Amino acid sequence: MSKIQDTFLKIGSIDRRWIFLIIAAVVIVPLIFPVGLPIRPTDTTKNVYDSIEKLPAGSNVLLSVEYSPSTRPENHPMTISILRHLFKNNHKVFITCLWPDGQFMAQDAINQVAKQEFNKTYGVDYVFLGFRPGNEAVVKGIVSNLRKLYTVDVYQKKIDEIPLMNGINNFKDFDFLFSSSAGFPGTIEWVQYASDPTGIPMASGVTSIQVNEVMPYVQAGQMVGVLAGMPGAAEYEALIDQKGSATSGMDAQSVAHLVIVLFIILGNVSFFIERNRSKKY
Amino acid sequence: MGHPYLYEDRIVMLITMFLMGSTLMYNVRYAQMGGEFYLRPIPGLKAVEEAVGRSTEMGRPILYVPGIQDMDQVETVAGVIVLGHVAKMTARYETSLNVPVSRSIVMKAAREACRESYMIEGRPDMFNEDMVHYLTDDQFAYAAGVNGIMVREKPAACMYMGKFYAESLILAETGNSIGAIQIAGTASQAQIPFFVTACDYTLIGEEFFAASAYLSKKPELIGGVRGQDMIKAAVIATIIFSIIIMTLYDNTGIGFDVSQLLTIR
Amino acid sequence: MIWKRQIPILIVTIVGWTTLLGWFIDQPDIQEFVNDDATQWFDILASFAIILGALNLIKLQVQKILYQKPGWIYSVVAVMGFLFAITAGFFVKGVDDSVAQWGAHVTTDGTLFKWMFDYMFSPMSATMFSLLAFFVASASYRAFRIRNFEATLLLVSGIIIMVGRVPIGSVISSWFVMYLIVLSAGIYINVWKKDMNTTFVFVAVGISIVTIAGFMYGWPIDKPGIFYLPAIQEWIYYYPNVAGARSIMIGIGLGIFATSIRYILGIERSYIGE
Amino acid sequence: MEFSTILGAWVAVFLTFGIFSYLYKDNPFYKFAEHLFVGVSAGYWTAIFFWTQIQPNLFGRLFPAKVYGPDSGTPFIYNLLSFISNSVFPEGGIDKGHDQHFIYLIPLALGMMMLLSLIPSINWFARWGIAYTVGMAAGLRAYGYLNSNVIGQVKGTAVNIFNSSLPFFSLSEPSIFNNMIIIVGTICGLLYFYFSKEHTGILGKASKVGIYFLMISFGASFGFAVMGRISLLIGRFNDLIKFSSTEYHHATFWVLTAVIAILGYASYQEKENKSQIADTGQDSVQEEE
Repeated sequence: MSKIQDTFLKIGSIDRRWIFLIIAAVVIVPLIFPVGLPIRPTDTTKNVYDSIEKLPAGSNVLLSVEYSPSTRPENHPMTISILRHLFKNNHKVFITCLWPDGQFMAQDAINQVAKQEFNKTYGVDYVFLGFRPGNEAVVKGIVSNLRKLYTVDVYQKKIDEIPLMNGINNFKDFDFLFSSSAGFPGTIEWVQYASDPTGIPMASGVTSIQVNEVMPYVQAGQMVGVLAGMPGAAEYEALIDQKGSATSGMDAQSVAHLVIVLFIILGNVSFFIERNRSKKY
Repeated sequence: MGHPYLYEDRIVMLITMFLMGSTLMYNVRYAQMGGEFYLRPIPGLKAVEEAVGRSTEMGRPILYVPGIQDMDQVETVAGVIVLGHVAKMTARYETSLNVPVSRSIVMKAAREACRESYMIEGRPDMFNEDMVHYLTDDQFAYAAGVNGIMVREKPAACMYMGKFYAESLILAETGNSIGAIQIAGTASQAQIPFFVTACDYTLIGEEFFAASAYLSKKPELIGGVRGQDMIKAAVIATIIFSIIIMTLYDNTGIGFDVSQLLTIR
Repeated sequence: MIWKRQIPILIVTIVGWTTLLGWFIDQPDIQEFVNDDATQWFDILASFAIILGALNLIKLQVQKILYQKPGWIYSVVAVMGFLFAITAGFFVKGVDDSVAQWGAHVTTDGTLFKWMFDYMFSPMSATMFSLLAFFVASASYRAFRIRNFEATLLLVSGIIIMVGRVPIGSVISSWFVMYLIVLSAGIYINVWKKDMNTTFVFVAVGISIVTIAGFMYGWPIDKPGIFYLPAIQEWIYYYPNVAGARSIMIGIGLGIFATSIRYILGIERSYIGE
Repeated sequence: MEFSTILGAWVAVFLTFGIFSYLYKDNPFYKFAEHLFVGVSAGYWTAIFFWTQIQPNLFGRLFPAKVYGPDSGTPFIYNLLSFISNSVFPEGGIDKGHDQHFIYLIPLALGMMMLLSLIPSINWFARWGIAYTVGMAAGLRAYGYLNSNVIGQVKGTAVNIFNSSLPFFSLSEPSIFNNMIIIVGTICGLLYFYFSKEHTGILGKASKVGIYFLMISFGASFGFAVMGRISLLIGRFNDLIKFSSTEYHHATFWVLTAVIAILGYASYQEKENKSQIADTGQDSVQEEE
């Protein structure tokens, strides 16, 4: 018995570098040899899907891209899936960025979805307004007067010459807002300064870490729903029935979580043995 | 209508603000005139002085991180204020203080705060501008830099007070691996759990804003905390009251929808 | 003295009152200042200030090099990196004016600045960020110990979210969870009563009840819902979690409000050294 | 594939492993990457701030192209600036779609004061800028947070608890039980933050319940954090897998081998040295408690 206990104690005081190595291994192996676990959408994800599905065709949807390459694995699949869904239902998409690097991310998504997959026409089906500095001031600017903030689009084309921008003057001219966000400025600023004051419905795709922060807003009905991290993105991919990078990461994600839980259990076992022994002596 | 310069739909908010503001002011005045209040102890704040003492014994520096955001965040300002108090202690105990910052305006403000503290404690000779130094504006480059400082200088105590994002865990885990006493204070909701698990003491949300009152012991600040508590009681009362009204409104149909009142555009 | 103390306090008061009351005043000039100019001014100010910061960084690194302090060779790397970024930012664009004007070069493909962003800046950011995956594992390994009731709550809700959120959670049957609960309750009873017999009887009865119920209902994977991980995790993060998060939020909201009012009214002045 | 892309991939892979090597211990690769990162990012943000703020939003408002048409010409001061730096001040004014706003001389002045505060005798110049920042932050945040964090949340909590259309208990759907959980949790959580009264008696019990809710919330946050961080690691490994392909001349494979070989050799050497000289006890720092 005490031999087994000693082994557990040894595991309990293991050098953390071994943990690092095991984590690296369990993430990389399923990436190379995927299993394909089934994906079951949660309610918060379904709510986002349903509210976009409910929009009448040709609605004006504002898509705000506010993440950088560092959280691309989580946010980018959401942006792609949402764009696919919007274009499939023939909505008009307006894209803005609150983060400077968001512009690169949005450009990537547009190239992939709007240009290659759906062959949409720029200026008729979608507009890329781009980044403006000023954090929450940009949100407020869009709410009060979009045309003052954006005189030209990303490609330096005059807004007045873009047919889709006809009749779009401020935030109230949109029917829906989706913010793909990784922090400040992002979802919370959109809730505080845009959606709350105007009552335009919004949903958001956030990194896992932000879920807890935005959940009270969802619960209070200030947002219709939220896509939570990479699993949220995978669920959305399942809902629109187009698999992407989030789905392929889910195996690695599942295994890694299980391994961490295993670590926690082992840690607790050795903790108990230690505590019992110190009580005895 | 009659008030061309006023947003009428925000009038509820204006009244709320006025009421809350006057509650605060009332308590501040009351405290200034000598009224005494009880403040429950916050272990994390007691630990600040212990940590400074321990650093002195070990002859190692103290690392203070005032968050990674600029002075336009209230948390950062609060962090700089707490830094002022910590600097007073380091001046008293003659411990060296290291404050890497990630925003230049914060650098300026933190220097002013430290300089003043060292002056007040009568140790301007110990103050050195470069104890507050800039690394970079970038979140992760800053984290990498602070990491480097931690592993190489091995501070005896690390304090993180301000607005934090993902780098919080990098800092706290590295601090843990070098065996430093760690005290954190933040209102960044997503980061509180990491600080709670990896640091010795954590000031959670509102506790962090009350820190400067606790540390300075100035009556007007303590009065402010007391005022905040009164507002909190009012908030709880409002919650309960609105629940009762809502329940009556829905079930018996009395004609008053409180959720309308609480909706501010 | 007046320039150093009174004027700054006056600035805080005036700007603070304007931005605060600006929310209520329906006047175009004030609205424009509050909605747009106020933060723009700060951004411009911060942009000037960053030059100060950069100078401070370079000064300290150059001092290290000049006095050949330990690790000075790495300071050379830092200075070189800074100079490289400045060169790419202000002096060498790498493309013609027809591709990108100065100013647009920071976001245009093919410029030296964008190359630096793609292959130096963003991989390093992303890697620093992904270091967190390792740290979060070692932190949870060490921190999630069942020390007391609070720590147990932390651990249980953490594990349920971790497992229930990902696809593997939805293939774990609720019956498996029930067996697990019976077993852990058994461990608890053993610790509490210190009597093998009681524990054995409890576990045996528990397992038989679960098994009989399972046969009666035909082992559906997601029923009863209160033992199905995806359902429990959703409940946790929709209800108890929101309650906890909301109380912190309200606290933070009050804290920030009260602190801001203290600054505006000049009760707290130590941020400029008082 | 272009040479610059392949070179970029190699640089990226090298720096990635440089930072990953920190997980083993503080070592020259990490020190190199860390210092390079700090230096490059300081320069990067200086350039970004200049080209996205100072040039378009400040200079663009002081010297907008809208005002200086081809016939009216630009003022002397602009011509002088343009002579100094044609890239910042192009001919014919700065075209960023702004009107002329001379009020932006104020932030210019505050910014210049910030820079001048480098001179020790007038280092208090910075205080004005700091004061502006704090004042602005206080005014804007006080309203925003009060509205969304306090009033919005109070509104979210204020529901009809005895709603006859709701079931008493349901796990994931709204139910009376779930409403009660939120109300009790929120109120008890708030009481935990009550400072000016001793936490004994009913207040003590309520604040204890409040802590339980906070802990559940922290646990959930932690669970989500694990999820997010692992996702990012997956993304990073996906990139490394991409760079290990033939197109990039197997950059990942070679760099990884080289880093491991060098670090392994170094640690072998260190062990040799240690067995000869007495252990200084310097290395125990990385260990867990």
